[in-house]
Amino acid sequence: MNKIVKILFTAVIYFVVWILLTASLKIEEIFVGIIVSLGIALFTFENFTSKGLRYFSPKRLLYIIRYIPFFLWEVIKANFDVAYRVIHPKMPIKPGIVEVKTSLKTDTGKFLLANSITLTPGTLTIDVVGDRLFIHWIYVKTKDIEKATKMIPAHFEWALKEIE
Amino acid sequence: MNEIFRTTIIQISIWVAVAGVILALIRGLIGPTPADRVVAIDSMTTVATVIIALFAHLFKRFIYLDVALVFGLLAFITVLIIARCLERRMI
Amino acid sequence: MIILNVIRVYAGYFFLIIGSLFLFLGPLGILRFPDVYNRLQAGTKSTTLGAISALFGIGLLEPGWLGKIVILILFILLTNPVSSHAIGRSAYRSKVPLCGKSVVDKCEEEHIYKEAK
Amino acid sequence: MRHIFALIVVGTLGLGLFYTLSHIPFGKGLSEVSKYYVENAIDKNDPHAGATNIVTDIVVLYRGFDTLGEVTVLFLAATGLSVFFFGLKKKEYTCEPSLIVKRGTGIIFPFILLLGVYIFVHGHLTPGGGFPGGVIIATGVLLIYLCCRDYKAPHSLFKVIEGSMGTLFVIVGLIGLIVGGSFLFNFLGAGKTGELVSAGIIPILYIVIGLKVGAELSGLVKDTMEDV
Repeated sequence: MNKIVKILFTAVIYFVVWILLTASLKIEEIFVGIIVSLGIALFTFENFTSKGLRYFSPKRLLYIIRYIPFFLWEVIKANFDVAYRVIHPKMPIKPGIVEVKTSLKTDTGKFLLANSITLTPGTLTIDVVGDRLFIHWIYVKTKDIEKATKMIPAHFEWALKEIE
Repeated sequence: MNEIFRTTIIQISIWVAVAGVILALIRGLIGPTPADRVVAIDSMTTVATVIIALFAHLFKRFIYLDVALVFGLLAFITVLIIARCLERRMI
Repeated sequence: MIILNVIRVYAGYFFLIIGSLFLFLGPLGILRFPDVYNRLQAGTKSTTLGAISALFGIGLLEPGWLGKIVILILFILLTNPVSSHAIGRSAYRSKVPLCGKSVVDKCEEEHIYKEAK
Repeated sequence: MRHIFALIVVGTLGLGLFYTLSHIPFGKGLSEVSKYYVENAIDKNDPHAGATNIVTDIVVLYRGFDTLGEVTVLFLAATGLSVFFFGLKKKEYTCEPSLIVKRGTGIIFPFILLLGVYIFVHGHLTPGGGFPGGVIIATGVLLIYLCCRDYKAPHSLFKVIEGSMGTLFVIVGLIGLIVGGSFLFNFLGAGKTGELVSAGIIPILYIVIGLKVGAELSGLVKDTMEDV
């Protein structure tokens, strides 16, 4: 029973993507889409529901909706930062690799955190070892682990803690 | 008139993006380490994906977006494989 | 209604131009910065926002295409950081040095890298 | 010295390619065969038509027998490669793949499968087709192999899909032979161009080819990546 519900929820995700891909709502496209998404969901359903159906709780969706504008604003800030450093004739950079700690437990949480860090101002994830992240910083403000943890990952963890 | 304006804007965007590809190509040619060349390839392919989408809009062909999607996917896989090969050389 | 349409079209042009400018700036950064990691920073961030902005502009100009444009944007947003992380990690593991301006390298103290050296 | 030699070889090849291509009368008159194809593939009352571009019509309907040959060649190549790799000791991966790459691949893998299926189901409406769809599915399998060291692909499933799809292709061709008098005759008619259910047997053949090529290339990836 539980397995059937998981497969159905996964198939719904694939079906939405299928509709976006085909960009039409004709009856035969929808029919083929249902068959294909059910077929793929049959053997990849563990990917999205490894933690049960918690992924579809309304609280989590709310946090995702709140996180997206925040994240996009950070991406835009990051770009103006990089553009400033590229165009400036003297290139104000002071690069280095620092270490930070994360409190996220799951793989998906670490994945989202690392991607967010990579796309936001001046930071790039080089490696993940356990709960420690090695981050290349284009303008190092502090070499201390605790201070760096407060400056880089704590910026995102308020939302990712709920989303992971 | 409107049509000419549209094609001009898109052509300007395409030329600016092509200039970006050429800059990345220079880095790919002179890059001192293999990693530099892979970085150049990575950003070149992202820019090329957008250029295909721009051409789709210029010629008003919806199906060219499929080409952009498949190109982006294959470029992603290429970069991952080359990165993995560089990694294996470590020990 | 007509005014809304005009706004939509001109917003599309605006996003197209902004996006292509960022697509130009990313490779410029790749050319100017001194070592692999800094180049990776410029390459990833600028091309990602440039691609998103230009694709969104196309989506505004052709509202019927919005579905596939959204797929492309999500795809680029998901894959670009992953591939840049893979390149950065493999560059560090194949012992590409940091540039002379660098101030700190915590990775060096890590045991897995010590064993390798 | 090596660089200069390579430069000379590449330059000669490039010049030759440019010279040859610039002398092809591109888009000027058509030969007799091309004229026949163009006139008949555009005529929508003909049962030998129905796709949105001429190339798909020619590849599947007029030259479907060649496609059977191509699939056979691919099968032979895959079999030959697996024989070549049999009993060979592979190099071990010495370092663990990154957690981020692993998780990212895990998220994106089902969507790659979905894209592959989309490409070959819409083969008669878009520039895609059976072969590109199959290749995209195989790249998904390749990604999984890159990121999980101890992954074992369902090899027997690949073999079953490959064999049954090959048989299905021949059966569709034989039905055409019985109904219309020629191998791979389009016995379903052209239908309305641009719809998903149209163009007669082209979608069926493309689904069959896509699944077959996908399974075949996935098997090939398995042979090259897995320790024997």
